[in-house]
This record gives sequence, structure tokens and C-alpha cells, in this order.
Amino acid sequence: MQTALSIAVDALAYGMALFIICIGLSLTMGLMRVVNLAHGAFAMIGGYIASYAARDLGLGYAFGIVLAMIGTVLIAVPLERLLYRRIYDRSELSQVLMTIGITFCVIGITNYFFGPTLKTIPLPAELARSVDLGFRGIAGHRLFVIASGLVVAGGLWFLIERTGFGIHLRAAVENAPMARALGIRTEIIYAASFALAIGLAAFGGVVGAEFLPIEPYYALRYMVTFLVVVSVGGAGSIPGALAACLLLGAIDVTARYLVPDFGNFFFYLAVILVVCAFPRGLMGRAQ
Amino acid sequence: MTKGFLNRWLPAGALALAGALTLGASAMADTIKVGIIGPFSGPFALQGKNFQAGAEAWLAQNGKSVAGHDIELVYRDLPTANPQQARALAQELIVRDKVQYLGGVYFTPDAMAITPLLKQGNVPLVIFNAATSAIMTSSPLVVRTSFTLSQTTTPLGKAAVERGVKKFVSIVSDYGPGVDAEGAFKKAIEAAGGEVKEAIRIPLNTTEFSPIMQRIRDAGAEGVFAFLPSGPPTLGFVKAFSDTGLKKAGVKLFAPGDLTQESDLPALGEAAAGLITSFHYAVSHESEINKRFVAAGEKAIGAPDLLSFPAVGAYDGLFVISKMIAATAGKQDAEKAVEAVKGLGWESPRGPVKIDPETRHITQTIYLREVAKDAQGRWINKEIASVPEQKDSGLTK
Amino acid sequence: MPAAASGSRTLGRDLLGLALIALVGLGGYWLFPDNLAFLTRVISVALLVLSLDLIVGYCGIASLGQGALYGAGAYAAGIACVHGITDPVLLILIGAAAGAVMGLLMGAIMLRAHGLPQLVLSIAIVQLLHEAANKASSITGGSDGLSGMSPAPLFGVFEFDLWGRSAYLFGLGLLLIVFAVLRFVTRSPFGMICRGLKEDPLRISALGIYAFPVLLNMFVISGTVAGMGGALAAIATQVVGLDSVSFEVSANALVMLVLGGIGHLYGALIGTVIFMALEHIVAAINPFHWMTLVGAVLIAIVLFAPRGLSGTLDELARLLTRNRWGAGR
Amino acid sequence: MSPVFEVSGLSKAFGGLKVNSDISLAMNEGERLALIGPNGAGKTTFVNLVTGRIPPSAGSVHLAGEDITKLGAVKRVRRGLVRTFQVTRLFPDLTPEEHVVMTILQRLGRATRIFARFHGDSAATDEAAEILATLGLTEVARRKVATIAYGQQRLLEIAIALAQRPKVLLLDEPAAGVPSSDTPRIEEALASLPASLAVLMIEHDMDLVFRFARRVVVLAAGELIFQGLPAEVARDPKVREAYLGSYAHAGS
Repeated sequence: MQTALSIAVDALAYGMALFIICIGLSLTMGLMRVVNLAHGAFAMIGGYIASYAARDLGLGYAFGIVLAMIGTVLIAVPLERLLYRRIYDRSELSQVLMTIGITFCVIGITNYFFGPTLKTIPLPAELARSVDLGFRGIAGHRLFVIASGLVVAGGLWFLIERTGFGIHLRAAVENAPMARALGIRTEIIYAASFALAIGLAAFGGVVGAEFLPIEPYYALRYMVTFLVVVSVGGAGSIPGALAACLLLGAIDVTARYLVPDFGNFFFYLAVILVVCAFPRGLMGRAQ
Repeated sequence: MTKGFLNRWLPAGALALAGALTLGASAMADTIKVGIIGPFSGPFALQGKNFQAGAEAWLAQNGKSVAGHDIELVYRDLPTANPQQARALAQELIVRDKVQYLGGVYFTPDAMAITPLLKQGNVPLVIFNAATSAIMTSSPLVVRTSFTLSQTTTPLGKAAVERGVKKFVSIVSDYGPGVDAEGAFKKAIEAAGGEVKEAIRIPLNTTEFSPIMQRIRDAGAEGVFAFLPSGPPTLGFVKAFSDTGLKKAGVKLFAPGDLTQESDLPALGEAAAGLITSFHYAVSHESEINKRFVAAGEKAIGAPDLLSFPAVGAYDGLFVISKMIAATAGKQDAEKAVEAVKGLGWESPRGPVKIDPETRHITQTIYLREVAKDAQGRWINKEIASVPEQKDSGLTK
Repeated sequence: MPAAASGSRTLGRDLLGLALIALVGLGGYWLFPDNLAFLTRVISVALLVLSLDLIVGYCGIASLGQGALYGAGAYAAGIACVHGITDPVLLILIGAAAGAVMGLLMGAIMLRAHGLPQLVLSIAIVQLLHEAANKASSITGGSDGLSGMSPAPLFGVFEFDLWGRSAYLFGLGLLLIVFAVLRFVTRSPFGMICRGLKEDPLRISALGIYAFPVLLNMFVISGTVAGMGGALAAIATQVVGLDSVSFEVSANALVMLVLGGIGHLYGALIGTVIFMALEHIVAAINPFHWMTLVGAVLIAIVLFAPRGLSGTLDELARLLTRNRWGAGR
Repeated sequence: MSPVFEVSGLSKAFGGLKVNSDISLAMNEGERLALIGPNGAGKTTFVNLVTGRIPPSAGSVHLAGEDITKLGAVKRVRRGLVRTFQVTRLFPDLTPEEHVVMTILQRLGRATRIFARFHGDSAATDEAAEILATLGLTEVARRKVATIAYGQQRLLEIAIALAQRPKVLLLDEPAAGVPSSDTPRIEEALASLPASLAVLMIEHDMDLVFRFARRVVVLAAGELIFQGLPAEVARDPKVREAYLGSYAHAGS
């Protein structure tokens, strides 16, 4: 029982870390219909910036997160204008290829400037401490990740369902020409949501670094995981992404406990079964 | 227009391509080429850089010419374990670049793919790293200057029991060296009076270890033996060990030195403090020859933090190759070259070493080390005990 | 797609194409006699990329999991060879059969979905197989790779040795045969229907044709070709690593295909040769920049040459004819 | 004589919205029937229901006495219920000949042969030439579809349908988008359709409907409001109201 509880806590933390990173991708894929395989690359850039700020400049964790989000968005916005804008209405194949290309470039450049070593992001004392849950110790950082995940989910839901920006965004997604006719500047909406998605990626890259360590191949190593999680959840659905992350996180963590020698076997088996059963994802939007 | 373009550029392009492909085929008369295969890009690029740094450090100290023959190093990149590409690269080095010696090789599968070529190519292979015992049996033309897992692991058994830790969980990556490590540790700990209660093998690419930590907790072990190849996995493992409170609960972690490679230590920091590892080389090893090696190596690699054990394998590898060249007077004769270094002993930056004439693997001192800070506040592997003249027990059994 | 080309004219063009491939292949043999190991690898990968073109280019199904078929062939041939079946031709057939079976399975799963979920299924399948091959290390060698195979001489005469001449010529012969068969198959009624399904599935179903069995057949054919490529690699290098059934190999194959241009077989060959030659040269000069370069090339292709190199050349050549098959989609 | 095609009580609702309700009609061999109705009357849904694209909420469809309600779209085609498309769905890079050959091969069960030459089937090629000739497409038979006139593309749609040798043919606005100069050729083609074939034409162009159909049904707001002779349809008050009402709506 205690073991089950303990695994559940680990699964929850891992799932939430995945969620924070992936939700931005879910938004770009579901709302803007771009298969952005470079999403992980942006999470990685965030991680590098945070590591540089917090470790090399000694600015602290919180400041590192803020800098990472701002810095990554600043890098991403020109890319959106120059590259992404041209593939919004292209085929999935084109989108996949271009974003793989961007990922390769980011990896190559990162490798060139920062070297191939792992980068850590030093945690503040409060988060590094082990918190006693009664049945086991858990790193304070994991609790922070779980809380952040809940805040991100709630905040996004509110933003999209309850604010003017959300209404404009949904209008632009449903029918761009009509939205433009109504005076909504769709390109600004798109750029803003892209920036939001990238900012979340950077945030996820930083807070998730304890699970998915930051190194140049991060972008490629977890590319598949992120894509898979989003598809299982159903692109564009916040509850779907949350459900997928928690489900797949739980399967992954449990399998690693019970049958560690099988690696990701059961993770991908679950993915195949879920996608076959729900081709549009757990809570995908009907087309 | 198109035609003119093609006419003008196609021959030029073909020439360039031909030139690039046959680069170096027109070698000068008295240059001996040594092909070095290693991960110079990709996730393991740091290890490849260490190969390069070690080799260049040796050349910088000893000059580029041996007994009147110039040495030219030809590097070939093999980013990850990829036996197919390894074979293709080795084949090319032998056939096209006409190398007389092969060196390097980080991963076991790559070494296994290369060894069948050696006899036909009349080329010895000096392995700088790949650490599975069985490689040595696959060809008589292989010499190894690195270590094997059974070699580095065996002393841990006695050391653990001496510290009162007897009940172990063993965790290794599921590949050749991991299996070697698991076997050697089991044997060593049982010989010393302890036991391995549970042996877990995990895939190479694992980075999230909380569930494994839970397994350790549930097994009620006093100690953990762990082997993972250096890189992202080791970092996650050591962190998880500390984060989940196992370290605080008094569970002791013992591991071969791969887990605390010097280049990872800054990142591991406090989480690794006090960790006991056993290994053949620590950058902080106290000796005059090591100081000179480290100085040359750090210069070659560019940053002091990055130097670690693969460099010393390469450094000694070049030494062995230089002896081979001297013994064969620059002629290509793989058998004679290998024969000449059997039993060869010398003082390496890691301490006294010798090529075991039977296994062609290096016999060396294995050190017990503890992760601690040095006088400058840098994290180092501090040597606390040494076991001299360790052979590869994985082969002699 | 030849518009109203008479049978004999297409046949002539095909023979010319085959002769050209043979010529280039033999030219490679004479020009780079020291690079045959590399060139053999190019042929093996070319078979993989060709097989991917059948699915992507002819059926319009995006796949990032073609390595599953390639790896199935490689491991099947490798395991058979280790267990004493050493005839190279037989090994190729074993690889082909394994690839075909895997193609059947993969198609049956992938065809359940469309679009992005389909792509994800392809990735999940190759990853699943990767993990399975890793786990079944007693059969596959796991992370250490499968080694210890020694294929018998081809036709009992030509040995697979260090210089790799027999391996290369064997591979070249295999490529020519496969290419000829594929040219024929893609122009068969079946091939036409596949292209039709890519263009407009609704129209094809209004003709009374089920998509599923047609596409599944193509998956089997694709698997056969990819399996042969894998088997060739296993024979030539005498080792099989986990990398042969990986996402990386699949993604690279897709990149090469798109670089060369999808949907007319020649593109697959052109893309493979250019990509691998570039990789070979650039990576040897500075491996760190290789990824950056590939990335930049990919971006440039999507932006400026969406139909790949061969497609762009086509475009130049046929500047005056408008409205090509699939253009503008 | 039992009807070759019969729809009874066919209904479809999306959520609470009824787009087709309780539609019944029957056609005999050789009959020429037109279905008309204002925009949004549910004609597209009706075509989709009949061809098996979407399942009905209630009702049944019979073809030559067989209940095909539960059959999928492909099976219905194979039973002889063939349609043309309102917007041409042709392959721009293929020739008319290739389109028709492909269709004939399918009818002969040879369309998905792997080890056969597409252009090597002389029986199919000969028959295709014949069909194309009857529709006056011989001249363009070997040009890419993308390069032939739109009117010719519409004729090709009909040629493809004929090559399937249907029992019942659904013509979905065969003259839509065709310049008026070309409509006579379409009409000619329609007039030369096999006499035994039952043809259901869905069409906006009233002139065409009056010249082609012996009988007209009118669909409005998802219901059949009229069945009868073409001459009577304009006088029917319900029809007038449906059309004028909908125009009034559209104008608001």
C-alpha cells in the first residue's frame, strides 16, 4: 500500500512535469494546427538559459525561470515570423520536416556554444530539501512541479475559456477569414499564442529538468515522447493533455518499478492501444 | 543555361567529391597512420574529446615521430553505439586511408563489429575505452588500455563489507559492461560475506529513477551497487538517490567510477558527496607524471572541467602504439606488433600498469575513492585506498 | 506519372533509367574502390528510402517508423545467419519475408488512424520494436548488437571480405532488380489506385474500391523492400545493432526521401546518395556542424523546394507544362 | 414491375436538428427522376445517406429488391448504385482514358492487380475508347485532365459513371459550373444514357430538369413536399412557398 502510494506520488510528479512541457505543444498543434517537433528544442533553450542564469551568473532559481521564459520567447518570436508563419497551412509532412530541421539546428548550435555536457539548474534550498510525507521523503521540488502543473492547467483553462483573448483565439482557429472580417488581427493572435506555448515550454524545460536533464540532445531525445503524449491526449485539449500525461506518466513509472528491464516497452504499447481506440486522442476535438 | 551550369560544375563537383573521399590515400612514404574511432559528436562527444585530448597530450609530450616514423592521427566520428557504421569506418580506415593501427572505440558493440576485420587488414586495434571483457577473446590482435567492469568492480565487494554494508541491491544498465559489472560485484560481495538481494537491469536510456529508488527501499537493502554509463543517466541516478531520501536514510551507494566521472562532478555537486567508487584513474591522482599529463590534457581539451578517464586510456594507448611502431620498425605487421607489447609495463598517469601477456588487457591499480572537495573547493574523486595489480577477473575466471 | 505514354516508350525510359543507375553504380565501383563499404551502406539505405517512398510518395501516408521494417529484415537475416543459414541470397529472402510480415502488422495498425495519430502510431511501433529487440537480448544481442555472423560466399565463389567488392556488387544487383520491379509495380493498376487514394480517397471509394486492402498491400511490398535493405546491411557489415530499428534511422530516411523528392522512386535514390555523401564528407571534416547543416537544408527544402531536388529539377525541365500531379497540395 | 431503387422513411438528425425526415421515393428501371430543392434543403445529406457516406437515423434504402441500408459506401457502388460528384473529383495528372480504364478494370476485378500493366489491358482500353467516343471525348482522351475544358471534365465524370455499368445513377448537379455554351453537350450526353438505367438527377437548373426528367420531387427543409410531373411543379403552392420563403430568408 505504502509502495503504491509512493509510486503514485512519483507518477503524479512525473506526469505533471510532462504536462507543463507538453501543454504548449498541445496548444500549437490543436489550435494552430502546427506539428511543432521543435517544441522540445525550445524547452531545452529555456533550460540552458536558466542554467546559465542560475548557475553561472548566480541569479537564483526564480529569476532563472523568468529569464528562461523571456529569453526563449525572444528567440522564438523571430522564428515564428520567419519560418513558422509559412507552414501554418502546409501539410503535416512539411511541418514535421521543417520543425525537425529547426531542432537539428538548435542542437548543433547549442552543442557549439555550450558544449555537450549536462547542464544543471541549482535549486533553491527550499525546493532542494526533502519533505517528509509520512510514508516517504519527497524532494520539495517535486511538490513544486505538481503545484505548478495544477496552476498552469487552471490558468490556461481560464485564459482560453473565460477571457477576451481566449474568445479571439478560438474564433481565429474556427474560422480565420471570418475572424479577420470581424476585426480580429489573427496574425497577432497566432503570434501571441505561439509565444505563450513557447513560454510554457521554457517553463517546463526548467522545472522538469530534474526528470529530463538538460543536454544538447534533449530536443531529440524527448521529441517523440512529447509528440506522443500530446496525440494521446488529443491536440488542443487541456483536460486531454492532463489526462494523457497522468496516464502515461503512471504507466511509465509503474512499469519502471515493476519491470524496469522492459524500459519504455509498456509506454509505447499503451500509446498504440490508446491511439487505436481513440484515434483523435482521449479528449480530442471533433474535426 | 542549365546545361552550361552542369558542364561547368559537375566535373568540379565530382573531383571535389573524389578528392574528399580519397583524401590521404597518397600518404607520404614515412608517415604511419593511426585511425582513431570515437564519439566526437553527439551525446557522448565529451568522451570523444577526451580521446583526442589524451592522444594529443601524448604527442605534445613525446613528439610526433617514433623511431624516425611520423605518426599521423586520423579521427573518425561514431556518435553513438552503431556497429554497422563502426565496421564501415574501420573498413575505410584500413582500405582507403591505409592506417596501420586502429585505436579508440568507446562502445562495446562497435569494438565487436571491428574485431573481425583486423586479421584480414593486418591491423592491431588498441581499445581506449570499450570495457566489456569478452572483446579480448574476439580477436588476438586487440590490446586494451582502459579497464573492464569486473576489474574496477571487484575491489568494491571487500570495501563494502569492511564498511559494514552486506545486503545489496544491484542496478546496472542492460548491456555488456553492465552485465559484466553485475556479475563481478555479485562474485566479489559473496566472496567477502555479503549478498545481492536483488539484481535489476534497466535499459541504457533510462533517465527517471524514482521508481528504481522505490524498489531499493522495498528491498530493504543496506547498500546499492550501481553501474550506468556516464552521461545523463548517471546524473539522474545520483540525484534521485539523494532526493528520495535514501542517502539520508543511511543506504550506502557503491559504484564503479563511471558514475562520478570528473566532468559530471560539478553538476552532481553535493548530491554525490561521500559516494564511494572504485576506478582505475582519477584526474586528481597524486603523481608527478599525472600532473604533467593533466596539464597537457587540459590544454588539449580546452577546459579543465572536461578532462576525465577516457583521456588516460588514449594517452596510454598512444604509448602502446608507439612501442608497436618501434618494434616493427614502421612495417605493417599486426601480429609482431601485438607480440611486442605483451608483458610491456610502464608508469602511466594512473600508476604502474602492464599489458597482461595472456589477455592483452591492461593490469593496473584500482583505487577506492570518495567524492569530496579539494583545497580549491573543486569536487574530486579523492583516493582513499588502492588495490594494486588488478587483472581482468572477467577473463581469468 | 506518364500521361498517355505508350507502353513501349515508358519501357524504353525505364531501361534507360536502369542503365543509368547501373552506370552510376559501376562508376562508383571504379572511382572509389576504397569506399565500397560506405557505398554498400548507401545502397542498403537506398532500399530503405525507396520502401518509404512507396508509403509516403505513392500512398500519402506519413511515416516516421520505417526503421521497424528495415530492422525486422536486418535482425531476421542476422539471426538466421548466426544460426547457420549462410547463403546470402537466402538471407536476403529471409529479410524480405520478415519485412513483409512486419509491413503487414504495421499497416494493419497504422491504417486504423489518419493524419497525426497515424504518424504517432508509426513512431510508437518502431520504438516498441526497439525496446523489444533490446529486451530480447538472448536472441538479438540487445544493446551489444548481434555479431558473429559469417555469410557464405555469394554463389559459392565471391567472398564477403574486407574490401567489400562482392557485397557492393551484390547490393547493386539487388537494387537494380528491386528498382525495376518497383517501376513496374508503381505503374500497375494497383500503383495507379494507390496514387488515386493519395489524391482523393473519396473518388476511389466511389469507384467501388476499398482503400484498406490496397494500402495494406503496399505496406507489405514496402516491408519487403525495406527488409531486403536491412538484410543487405546485415550481410555486408556482419553485425546488426539496435540502431537499425530506431526512430533516428526512420527520421533520416524521411529526410533523405524529401530531399530527393517524393513519389517517383528516382528521388529516393538521389536523396539517399546526396545526403549520405554530404554526411560522409561534412561529418568527417567537422561532425559538430553536421546537424546544423542538415537542419538548415531541411528548412530550406520546405521553404524553397517542397518537391525535393528531383522535383525541382523536373520543374525546371517542364517549366512550360502546368498542373502536375499533386502539385499545389 | 418492382422498383429498382427505393427509399422509405429515410431520416437523419444531427443532434436535435432534423436535416432529412421521413423521405420516401421509388424509381423503376429506365426512369428519369429529378430532385430539386432550395439551398439548405438537405440535398447533400440525402445524397450522403443514399450513397452510404453517413448512416441514417431511421428508414431504409433498397437497390434491386435488396436492403442495402446497412451496407457501406463501397459495397453500394459494387451493387450498382453509382454517383457523380457536384464538384469534379478527377485526378489532374491522369488522362480521361486512364480514368475510364481504371474504372473498367475495377468493374472487371482487375483494378488492384500488382503484377499487370495498366496500359496493357486491351479489353479495357477498347471499351474505354468506346465510352469516350460516345461522349465526344476521343480527341482529349490522352491529354491530362488538368488541361481539358471544365465541360469536358464534367462529361468525363459521366463517362466514369457509365464505365461502372450502374443500375442506378445519381447525377449530382451534372451541369454545375459549366459555361452555358457547353450545356448542350452535357444535355446531349444525358440524353444518350442507356434507356434501361434509372437516373436520379439532383439539379438547380430548372430548364435542364424540365427537359431531362419525367418526374420531379422537391425537397425543402428536409422533407419531400412534392412528387409529380415537371409541368405541375411550378404551380404547386407548397413548392412556391418553400422557394420564395427561402429567398426571403436569404435576403434578410
